[in-house]
Amino acid sequence: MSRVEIRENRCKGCLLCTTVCPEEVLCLSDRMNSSGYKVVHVPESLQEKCKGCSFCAEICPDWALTVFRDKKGGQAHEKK
Amino acid sequence: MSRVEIRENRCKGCLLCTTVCPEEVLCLSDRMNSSGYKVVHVPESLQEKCKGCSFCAEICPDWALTVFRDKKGGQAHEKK
Amino acid sequence: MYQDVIIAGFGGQGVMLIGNLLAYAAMDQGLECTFMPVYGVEMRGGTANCTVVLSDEEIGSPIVYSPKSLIVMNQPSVDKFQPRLAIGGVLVANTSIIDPGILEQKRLRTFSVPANSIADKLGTAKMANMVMLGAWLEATGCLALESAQGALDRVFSKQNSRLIPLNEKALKQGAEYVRGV
Amino acid sequence: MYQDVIIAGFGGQGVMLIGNLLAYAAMDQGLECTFMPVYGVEMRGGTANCTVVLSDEEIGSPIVYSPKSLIVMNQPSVDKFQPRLAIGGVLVANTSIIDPGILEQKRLRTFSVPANSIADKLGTAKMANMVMLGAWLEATGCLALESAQGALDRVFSKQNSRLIPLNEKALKQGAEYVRGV
Amino acid sequence: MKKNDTNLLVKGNEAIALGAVAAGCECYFAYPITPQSEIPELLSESLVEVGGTFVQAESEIAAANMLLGATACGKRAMTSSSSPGIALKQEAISYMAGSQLPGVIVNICRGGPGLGSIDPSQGDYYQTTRGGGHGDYRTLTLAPASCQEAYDLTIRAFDLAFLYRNPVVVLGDAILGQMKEPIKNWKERVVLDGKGLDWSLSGARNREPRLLKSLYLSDGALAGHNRKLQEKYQAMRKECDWEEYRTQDAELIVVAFGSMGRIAKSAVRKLREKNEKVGLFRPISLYPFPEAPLDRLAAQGKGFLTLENNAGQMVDDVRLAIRRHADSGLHCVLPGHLANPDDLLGPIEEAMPAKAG
Amino acid sequence: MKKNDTNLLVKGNEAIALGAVAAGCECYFAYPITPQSEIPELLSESLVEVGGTFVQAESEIAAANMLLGATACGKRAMTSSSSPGIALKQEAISYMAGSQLPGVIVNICRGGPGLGSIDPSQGDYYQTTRGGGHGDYRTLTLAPASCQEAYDLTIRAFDLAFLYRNPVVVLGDAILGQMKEPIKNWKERVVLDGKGLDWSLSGARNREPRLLKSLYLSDGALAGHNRKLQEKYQAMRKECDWEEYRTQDAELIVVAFGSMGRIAKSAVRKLREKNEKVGLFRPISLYPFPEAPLDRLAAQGKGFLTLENNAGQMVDDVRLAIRRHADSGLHCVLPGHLANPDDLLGPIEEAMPAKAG
Amino acid sequence: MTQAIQTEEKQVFRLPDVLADTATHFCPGCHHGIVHRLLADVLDQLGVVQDTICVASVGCSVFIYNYLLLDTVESPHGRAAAVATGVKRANPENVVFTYQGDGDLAAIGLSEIMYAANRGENMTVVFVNNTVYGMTGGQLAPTTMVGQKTTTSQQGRSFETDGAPLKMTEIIAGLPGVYFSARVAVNNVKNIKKAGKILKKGFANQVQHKGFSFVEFLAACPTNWRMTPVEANERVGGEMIDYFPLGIFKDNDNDGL
Amino acid sequence: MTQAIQTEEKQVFRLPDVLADTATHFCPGCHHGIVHRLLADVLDQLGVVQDTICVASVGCSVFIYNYLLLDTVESPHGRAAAVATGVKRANPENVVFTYQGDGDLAAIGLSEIMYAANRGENMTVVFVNNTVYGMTGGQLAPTTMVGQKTTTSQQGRSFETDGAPLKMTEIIAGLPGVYFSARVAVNNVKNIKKAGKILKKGFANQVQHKGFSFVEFLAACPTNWRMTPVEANERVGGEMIDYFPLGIFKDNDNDGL
Ligand SMILES: Cc1ncc(C[n+]2csc(CCOP(=O)(O)OP(=O)(O)O)c2C)c(N)n1
Ligand SMILES: Cc1ncc(C[n+]2csc(CCOP(=O)(O)OP(=O)(O)O)c2C)c(N)n1
Ligand code: SF4
Ligand code: SF4
Ligand code: SF4
Ligand code: SF4
Ligand code: SF4
Ligand code: SF4
Ligand SMILES: [Mg+2]
Ligand SMILES: [Mg+2]
Repeated sequence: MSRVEIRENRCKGCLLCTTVCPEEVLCLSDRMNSSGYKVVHVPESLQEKCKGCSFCAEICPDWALTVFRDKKGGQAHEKK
Repeated sequence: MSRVEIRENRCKGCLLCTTVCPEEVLCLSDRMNSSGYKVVHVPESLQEKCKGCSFCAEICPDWALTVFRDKKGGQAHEKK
Repeated sequence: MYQDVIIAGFGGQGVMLIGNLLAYAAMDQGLECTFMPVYGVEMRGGTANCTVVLSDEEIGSPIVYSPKSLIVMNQPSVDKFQPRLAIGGVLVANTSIIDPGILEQKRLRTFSVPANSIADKLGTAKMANMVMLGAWLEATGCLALESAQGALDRVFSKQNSRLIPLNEKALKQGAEYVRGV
Repeated sequence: MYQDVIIAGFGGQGVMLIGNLLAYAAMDQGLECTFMPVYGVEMRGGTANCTVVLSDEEIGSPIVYSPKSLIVMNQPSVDKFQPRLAIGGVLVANTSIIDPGILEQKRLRTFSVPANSIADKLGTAKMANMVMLGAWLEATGCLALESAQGALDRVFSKQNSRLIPLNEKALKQGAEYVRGV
Repeated sequence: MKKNDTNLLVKGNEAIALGAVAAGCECYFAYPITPQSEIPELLSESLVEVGGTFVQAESEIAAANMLLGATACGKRAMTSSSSPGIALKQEAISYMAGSQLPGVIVNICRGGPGLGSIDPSQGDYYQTTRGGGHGDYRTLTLAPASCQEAYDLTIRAFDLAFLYRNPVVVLGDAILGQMKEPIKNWKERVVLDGKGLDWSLSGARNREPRLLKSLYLSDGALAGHNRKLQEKYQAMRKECDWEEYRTQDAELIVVAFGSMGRIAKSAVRKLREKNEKVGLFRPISLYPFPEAPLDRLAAQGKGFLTLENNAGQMVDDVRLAIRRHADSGLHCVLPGHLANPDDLLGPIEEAMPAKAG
Repeated sequence: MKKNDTNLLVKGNEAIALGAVAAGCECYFAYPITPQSEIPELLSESLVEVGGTFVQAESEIAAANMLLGATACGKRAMTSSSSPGIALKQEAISYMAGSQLPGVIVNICRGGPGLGSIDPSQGDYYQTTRGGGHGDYRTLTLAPASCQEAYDLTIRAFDLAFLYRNPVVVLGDAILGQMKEPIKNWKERVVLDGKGLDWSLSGARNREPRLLKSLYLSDGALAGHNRKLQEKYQAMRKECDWEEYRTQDAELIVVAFGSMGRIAKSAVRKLREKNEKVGLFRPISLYPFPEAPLDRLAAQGKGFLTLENNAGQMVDDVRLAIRRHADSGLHCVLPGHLANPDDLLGPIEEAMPAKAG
Repeated sequence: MTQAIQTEEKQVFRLPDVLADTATHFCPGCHHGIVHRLLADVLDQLGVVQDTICVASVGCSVFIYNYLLLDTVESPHGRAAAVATGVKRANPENVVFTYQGDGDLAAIGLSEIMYAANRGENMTVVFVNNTVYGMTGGQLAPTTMVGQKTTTSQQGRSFETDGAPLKMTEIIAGLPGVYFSARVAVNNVKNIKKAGKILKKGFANQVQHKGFSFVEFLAACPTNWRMTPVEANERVGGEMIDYFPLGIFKDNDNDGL
Repeated sequence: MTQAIQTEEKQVFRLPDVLADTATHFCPGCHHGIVHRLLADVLDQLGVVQDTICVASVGCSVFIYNYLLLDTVESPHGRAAAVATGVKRANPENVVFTYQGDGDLAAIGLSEIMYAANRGENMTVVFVNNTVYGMTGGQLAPTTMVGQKTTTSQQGRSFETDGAPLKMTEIIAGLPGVYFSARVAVNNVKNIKKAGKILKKGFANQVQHKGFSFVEFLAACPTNWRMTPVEANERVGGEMIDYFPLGIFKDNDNDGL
């Protein structure tokens, strides 16, 4: 199982990550961060689906995402 | 018969005219003009040979030359 | 008559809009006025504030260090501007966002206005700024509410003119809230 | 000791060269000196002149309006500079080119030097400038002829050093011509 | 007149753009820079609407040289920028001065040196009044302190430029550029009669060719040209403009221009309430600098304090103007700190002759 | 030392180039312009011979910015030009001042404004001493009057630039640039020890990254930076340099700098021969301007006459310096007319206190 | 124990140390942030972080030194290529790059970039083309598309009066002194990966003393395009790439990557 | 009578009136003089002398107004194309041309010429490329040939440090806004006649409101090349044409003349 970690205080809610996630795991939350931006999150129901492909992190203009993968995680997309 | 008129006070003796004259009619004289330049001339012996083609005048950087042609002058090169 | 106010908040809170509106309202009443915007350094998400001066005489400085009144829409603005308010100055604070505990009550004439809640009830939180301005008009009494309402058409473009009635209402509710306090 | 000279002529007459040579000669004698070239506006064919000042004290102005002496190589230079010469000043004129009739003989110490003819006899008209400088050295007596001859290697490049003996001769003949007058 | 009957609430930048339109500006050349971008933004539309020309140039240098070209044709033309951009225009301004071309240049000054900041600043006073370019030339310089003045002085800038065939600078700062005030847009766009343009280029049809240049190579020619220019600068002295506020009985005269002038005015008011005998002298034309009226005040024995939003530049002109009778103190608000009246009270009080003496 | 034992007869321009080589100049960036072209022509060879870098830039602006880049690396670097070219460099000079970069800039001033002429001129005095660019910055300015001084002051310019981390201008004119005089090329090329460069860029290897900038956006930051710069300019005052000639018993002090200074010296000599009690004060550093010694002379009750080869610029500084005790007359030789001692005699005699008073 | 091994995590995406741990000043969805990260990554991969000097320019990227922890010098607007020439000639052993917007590089700085390129300065140029002057509020840029509305072209850019948007990568590629010139985009993952490789090449060339490398990034400026970040991102992939084709326009290695 | 008719002369070469009857300041054999005369001829032929505004530049041609009797404005060095933009936008009905050297146009003025061309300003540019800064005494120019010695490249231009000579006609031809771009020479009669035709076309385009026309003249500077006029003239026909090929590089009429 893989997962994406969102640094909420960095996220500006631009949603670019949502355009590249092959599993459509990310979406806008209702939460606002300290700078007043609505931030993205991974709804609990979708957390299983993350493949750890890092696409979201690659496109994030605010370096808000880091991605972790199970050492024996499935056939996820390779990073680079 | 054609002839070329040289305004000696304009000539700077660059000799460019001599490089284009098909009849090699022009050459450097011994005369110096008021600015201290040796000027070109047409030696008497060659005056007959001028065809009035105006090549010399076209290339003269100092606008020192004008060319005249007999109204019924021979098969001279046409100007332009 | 002389009045000045610093209006401060986050970038998107409509601080400049009510500053402009106030200046228009004053101008339409034949007053002299200046509107001086100061933007935060950052492009977005920074703080924004503006200073509006109203007077029946020619105005000197459009910049005021110790204003007679203050409209604050977020916490950092309280920290920055509250200490500068002159004694007895009017402080109108959006307590939907600001912790009322940090507001000085004794030195100042402080008005806590839950502007977001009031605006929410009108159906759109976006009008918290108008609620605040309405409250300020009532608190200072320096211009009639109607003058601000009447100037709304100068700050809204034609396409947005349908929003004017709601904004009128928000202004009014701000004023009423203060009157009720 | 103080001496100054304006050297003037057509562009190609080697006016700058003798100015330089004179400055070198002075420097080598341990004198202070300045060499100030002034080029005509036009690129070529214009007049050129330079001012050389020699002194055993620190030199103030390198520019002189009324010089103590003058070397003129062409007619326009006489017209321009002769009137400026101080009374009793030394005028050395190239009368191969200049009409001697226009030279002031009374007010000035005038030396008519047919420099081109003298140089021609040496085999090259190009050395008229050296003849003129030699004449001036003799006329003013402010520097020994040898000092100028000795400085020739500083103004000629290695490739042209074969020309030095002839130039020495030209300097000498200029001096001799003046002595003979 | 429809323009007359209502006030507009506009930024100083917009007032300048409106003033340019009213003055009959025909060509405007711009390169973006904060804090003056409203000028090109507004003129890109409104100048074109009235048949004028707007070109966004590739650089400030290009913009200044387009201005040079357009004024050579006798057109009312303008460029605007802010400090670093104005520095880049200096060579062209020197050429315009040398060629006697009537360009209008607006500088909405910002904090320097270098990239500095976009804060208000009066740091370009020297550059503007002494010619930051090369050679002996001067640009008439007008320094508005309000949006209405920004509008009015922009119109005046065009008139003066053509009257003297000389570049004119309108010098403001970020306060003036960004603040909004009511203005009366009182002037219909001027209709130009094409008179007095017998120096301008249009093709030499049935007349001698005309030449606009600053090169004077022949002996003494440049000196003669410079003499003519200097005489013109002398003639400009009559365009001196200034405001005096409660100077009559004042013991101390505060001298400040532009935004700083109006901030100082508030401080003077506050001090007058405390019965301090202080007045304000606000130069409106910075070049020519209003020396004579200052000298007159100095002769009356008053004290002087120059207030500037820079490290002290105009103070030179103040001291020179009053040097026969008095000297001036200096208080600087360095660029990067926003001046306000309260900060000025202390320095002014300290300078009051009673205390200072 | 082979260089010591003979004099060289060189143009002022060449002396500057030799001085730069002796000072250890590592990079030089040029764009051709009369009357300073001998500097790039000489350095294109001799700087490369000693392992330095020569780049002929595409423009003066590029040259100035290459200078900015090279000095950011802590290199001794220089650019040179003449008036219009220097006008174009003003923005970059303002950046160097703001970023505290020690560039050396040579201006062999020519007649202006505009294209003007290639005649000698002192018309860039204002531009140089007050910063023709934007914002409050100052460049140390040295004004040699002889070829030897051109050589020596060029060396000094590099030292001062690094001492204060500030741009330094060497200001000459066409007389200085084109005249030849004997000089002693006395200094072997300096060997730099790389010390005191803990601000310069070389890649952040095993240390914190370094940043060279002039942008200060956060509240009050630019004001703080400007305060620091102003303090530095105050500290520079101790670099004041000047020459006095027969001032002690003089009743009239003639003030003139650069070539005009030495032309004035000849005039003073001639007048001394006529027993006129006149002396010369020649500022060598134009910024900082030698105010204190002038003030001292003024306090002694002497009269003053400023002589300039422009329309009157330095006279402002003279008058400011002596304003507590005296005032200065002004005689200008306008650019385009070659100054000579004889032309100065009359004006000086007229200004003699006996006659003037 | 087995279980523990099964859940042991590996961080598969990490930010290089040269990238500062700080929030940016960029607007939401601004591509500058992506380009910054790619740059950090490339310098890290090549192991040249400690050798690098960054030549900053004036534009929305003016604070690059806050994000990339490198020795940095700030240039006057448009002059980065000249400043970098001075830096590189002074310190040939350093890796030197400029980071410039389209207003900076292609308008006021056109001459400087053309000349640095033509001289074949051994440096890398990172050119971020977002078709507007971002920092000053969205005026017409040299790369603004025909018809595009900006604050100074409110009727849209006109080919007749403003000319065609400049294709800098092609122009630069046309100069003999240039070693490498390419255009990339960061609007989707494929393009980002490609951009990373090309950028790396642009720096590797310099490390190998090969000469001048130029990499143009097509970038979104949602704020001044008055679009949402997602719309702006889509515009890059559509309209922009159509006019500004991606690819390598010059590569003296001639290996097409 | 018959005899009189036989000897009656016709002047077959005459100088147009717009050319001043004065000696020039040019050096012997300088091609500026030839280009000046061609220009005079073309303006005369097109009958636009009285409509024309000349935008002079700084270089050996700085005194063009002494020779071509036209309304003239002087530009700062390099800025002629910007000045001409101002002139043409102010007075669209005038025929406007710039006359610029290679230092002026291709070095300090590169940005201005590129932008005027790209905007497609309806003007004519006469560009005289003599591979040196003539007026200032023969320094390295943007067009100096590799190996050519100048006063600031005493070992000859180096491709490595100075880059390749710029081919302006080709660069200008590459910009979409340009209508016409061609290179000519005046080193012999054939080339002079061709140059005259092309220059005429460059002006006719403007009269017909077609847009930006650029004509580069290869020119000799005997003085700074340290050659005799005849040698310099030969260099143009040899070395120079080899590197800077003659021809029309862009012609939106597409009729190849
Ligand atoms: C000499 C000068 N002119 C103008 C400016 C104002 N200015 C700052 S950034 C900028 C342009 C920014 O556009 P771009 O280079 O495209 O960068 P972006 O912000 O779009 O990334 C301008 C014109 C300046 N700082 N200096
Ligand atoms: C700003 C500025 N920089 C430099 C100069 C000096 N300058 C005068 S003409 C010239 C270049 C001339 O070369 P080019 O344009 O090729 O014309 P040419 O003389 O060869 O015909 C230069 C650099 C100047 N006048 N102004
Ligand atoms: S790592 Fe891949 S699958 Fe997981 S959230 Fe990011 S883009 Fe989606
Ligand atoms: S891309 Fe980054 S900043 Fe944008 S929404 Fe996703 S996590 Fe937030
Ligand atoms: S081309 Fe003209 S200037 Fe040259 S030699 Fe012939 S006539 Fe004389
Ligand atoms: S007209 Fe022709 S033939 Fe006669 S001299 Fe001239 S070139 Fe020779
Ligand atoms: S204005 Fe545009 S380029 Fe600048 S930070 Fe915002 S989105 Fe990015
Ligand atoms: S220097 Fe060269 S370009 Fe200039 S006039 Fe002489 S030959 Fe012609
Ligand atoms: Mg951009
Ligand atoms: Mg040339």
